[in-house]
Amino acid sequence: MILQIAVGLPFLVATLLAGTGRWLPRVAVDALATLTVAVLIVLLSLVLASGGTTVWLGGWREGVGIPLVASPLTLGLTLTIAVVALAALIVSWRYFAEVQAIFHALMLLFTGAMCAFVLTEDLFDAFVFFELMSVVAYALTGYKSEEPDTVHGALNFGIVNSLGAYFTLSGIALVYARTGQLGFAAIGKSLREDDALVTLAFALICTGFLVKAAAVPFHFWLADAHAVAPTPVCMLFSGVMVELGVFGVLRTYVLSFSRAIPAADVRTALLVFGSAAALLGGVMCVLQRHIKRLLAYSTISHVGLLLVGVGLLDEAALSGAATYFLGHVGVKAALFSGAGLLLNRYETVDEHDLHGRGRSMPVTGTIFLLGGLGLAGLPPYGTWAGKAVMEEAGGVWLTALAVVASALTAGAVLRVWLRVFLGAGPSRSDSGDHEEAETRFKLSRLPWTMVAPGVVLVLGGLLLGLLPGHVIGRAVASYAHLEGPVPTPWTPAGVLSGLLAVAFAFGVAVLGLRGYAPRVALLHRLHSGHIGDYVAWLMAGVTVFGLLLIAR
Amino acid sequence: MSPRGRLIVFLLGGAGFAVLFVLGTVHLPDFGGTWHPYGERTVSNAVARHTPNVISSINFDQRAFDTLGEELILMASALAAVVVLRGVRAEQEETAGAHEYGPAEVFDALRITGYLLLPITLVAGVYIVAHGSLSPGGGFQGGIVLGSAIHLVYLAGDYPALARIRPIPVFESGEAVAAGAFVLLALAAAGQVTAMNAAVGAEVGCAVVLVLAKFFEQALLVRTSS
Amino acid sequence: MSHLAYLIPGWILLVGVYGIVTSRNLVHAVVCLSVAQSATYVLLLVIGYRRHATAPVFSDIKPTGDVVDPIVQALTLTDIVVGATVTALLLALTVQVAKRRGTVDPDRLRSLEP
Amino acid sequence: MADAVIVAALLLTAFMATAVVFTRDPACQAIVLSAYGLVLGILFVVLQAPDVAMSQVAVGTVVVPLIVILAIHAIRRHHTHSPGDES
Repeated sequence: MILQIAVGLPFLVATLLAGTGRWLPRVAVDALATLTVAVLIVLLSLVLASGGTTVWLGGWREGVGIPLVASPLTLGLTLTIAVVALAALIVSWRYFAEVQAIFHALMLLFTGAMCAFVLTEDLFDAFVFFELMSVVAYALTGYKSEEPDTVHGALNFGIVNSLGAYFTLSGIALVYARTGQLGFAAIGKSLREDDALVTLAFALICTGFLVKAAAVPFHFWLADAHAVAPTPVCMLFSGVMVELGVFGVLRTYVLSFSRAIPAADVRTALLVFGSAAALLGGVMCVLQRHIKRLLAYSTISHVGLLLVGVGLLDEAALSGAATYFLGHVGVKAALFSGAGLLLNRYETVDEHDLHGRGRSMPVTGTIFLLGGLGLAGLPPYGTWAGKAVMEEAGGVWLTALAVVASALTAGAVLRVWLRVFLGAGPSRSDSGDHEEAETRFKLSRLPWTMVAPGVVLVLGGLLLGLLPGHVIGRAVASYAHLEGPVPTPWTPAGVLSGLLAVAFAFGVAVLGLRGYAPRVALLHRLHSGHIGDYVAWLMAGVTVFGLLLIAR
Repeated sequence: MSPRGRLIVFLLGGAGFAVLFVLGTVHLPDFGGTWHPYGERTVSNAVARHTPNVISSINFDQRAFDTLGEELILMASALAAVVVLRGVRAEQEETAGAHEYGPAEVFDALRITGYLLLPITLVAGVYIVAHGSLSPGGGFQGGIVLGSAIHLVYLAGDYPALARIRPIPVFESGEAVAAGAFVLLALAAAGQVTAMNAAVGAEVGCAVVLVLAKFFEQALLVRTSS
Repeated sequence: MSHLAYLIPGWILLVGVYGIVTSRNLVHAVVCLSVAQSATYVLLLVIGYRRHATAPVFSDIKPTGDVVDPIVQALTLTDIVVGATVTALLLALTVQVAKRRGTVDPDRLRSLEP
Repeated sequence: MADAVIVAALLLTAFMATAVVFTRDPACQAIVLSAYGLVLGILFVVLQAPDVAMSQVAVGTVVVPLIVILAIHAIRRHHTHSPGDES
């Protein structure tokens, strides 16, 4: 029963806030929303402490009803979601000067939808909550609808992601036609042989998830949406929503298709799409000067790496990927909160406009420094621990890929830190393109509620690598039914590659300060903001993914 | 990209997709076949629970959690439309007084038709909601009829009257309350098909009114000022 | 005949996507997206069809004869709601794009990449 | 016999979907979309899905086309470019 209450609570309070919010004082709305997420965390922890459970909703048994499965892995994911949501809600207490209760209702719906998507073990039900999550995300992105870029970004986000979801639904229909089942496990039991239909269905189902995970070439929407969404919302987008796409792929394969499609085929396809995202995201990240956009591209790169780790389909790599995910959540959410502090103070997040102006903000500067080092993967960050384990499982090429991707993205963030908070490099402020601050009035001092969540999150990401890896490893193993010893990141090779990435990252940062930038006008032109381009690439991506699955 | 480049990328992708789709669907079971195991189980469950409309039994009982998500999507979209289109208030005040809403001159026949159709449509909507567990139809279909019916008043040329009978805060709250009731029913007492039909009917009706109201506001404001 | 039924939804999906790719107006693009979605309705219902069977509603027939698959119909109902609400939300965003940018032609919209 | 009706309905649906996409003027497109919604409703009746057909007709022929028309009206005023854009 606790599990049902946990799933229903955010939805129920969201409807309450939507219904009565306009008559409640702002303090009550904030308190109610924050309290709800705190209670959610407690409830989920209670379920975790009791060892997990499976609930058949409405009392309908296997083959008819919808199960909610609370395993250590799904509970860990939902707890992460709830913690980031809590941080985002605390940041928004003082962040928005004027915000309606609808914002809080949408945030709770978003949190609840993500949790329900993770917990449900029915394919169509997962699609419904995936759609709920997407619809709320479009609304949150377009929340400041008076800004031209905002509505444009939200529209691109909406069209591309909806189309991806329709591909997923077509795939679900095909699976249903073949197996007559909708439960993940039930499908897994009856899907045993590999033919063109199974491959097509798998490719279609994965499309929606890969669009959400921003694998290349489905990634175009992400930067458009992140650059314009309110910063507390970005914390949730980059921290957990995008990663749920990767989880969707993993779950679909492991629970439903692993007996039909050989792992080798799926591995090739996921590695190609993930590596492309890791590299392209890294290069685009270095090219940016709009800090939120820069962080958005770093998310594309890191989630690409996560997809590679998951795509190896090997237990060691999977537990590494889970650690990497947790480390990335802390670091990236903290960095976005830091960007929000800059936007609040100076009404811009343009790196050149902010040159040297961050000297008076030591805490924010620390968040950027610690965040940059976290993206690079300095021991003992969670990002480092996860990456080291994935590298050991993947071999030399993965080590090279991971070092390059982390050095590029971390280099860009460290460059921002050097330029904004230390005043390094020449000053060339020329854009004059001011954004409207998301906070209506400038606060004379930054309130602790806006600073503390970022600090706590980045420290959490930092200390994660010290946690014994077998906790996460066991959770993953029990989910994916994989066997094998749980590896440790503390190997000479792992520490060395972490330090190497940090060194390269500083190199990239210094080169960036001196004005070196890769000459890639073509890449700029590809990221055109034109919805036709995005959709054409999506279509091509579906085909390439399908062909990679067939190619032996 | 140039339109040409875009088209080439799409055509390559689309051609590949078409090939994959044809190759895949060849392996589907024959069209119109008799093998529908899940469907047959739900039919016998519905009969056992005395819900003659099997679809209602699935939507409100056996797979009620799907419908919960669906109702929340509906609520989220209606809220989102209110948020995204909210800018109009300030603009409206700037130029207040200059506007006259709605078609000023309407034929009497049309006006009478609008007023006559309204009660009939409302009754039909309620009927469709109430009989959702017995015959085709239900909360969703009836809710749309109810929500659209109110706009027949506009057909009668009476926009001020329309604006009066749909105060937005009331419908916003009504929609949220109905959605909340549905969440409670779905998680605590799935199978109350009639009650759930009513909740869905109320929510869908309110959501349709809200969304249409927002779009009407945008469109009519514009028409009279240009 | 048998497999023609399955090819129709594939065609509808492709045509819808083609419409978005070549669209010169965002309203047109959103409508094409809803066409692409309608492919999923058709696909689901075609999959659930059963020859010589009636609708899964027993108000005036005895619950003995064959009926078509009710599951896909329930899924399609959910799908229709999702589609309509997404279309409404995207159109609301399009109206705002027109307001803030003065155009709904994707070719004339400024790139978001600075 | 039933099969022939279904084939005809399916082909008509495919044709109407194509027509909606190739109607480039949004105002005309809303009308064609409404007709497409009706055709889908007929197809669903033929496929023995009366519940779905009712929803489709209510949503696809009335509500969505109405919203499209209202959106077009709202957009017209903000068109700063020549009206020939839409073709």
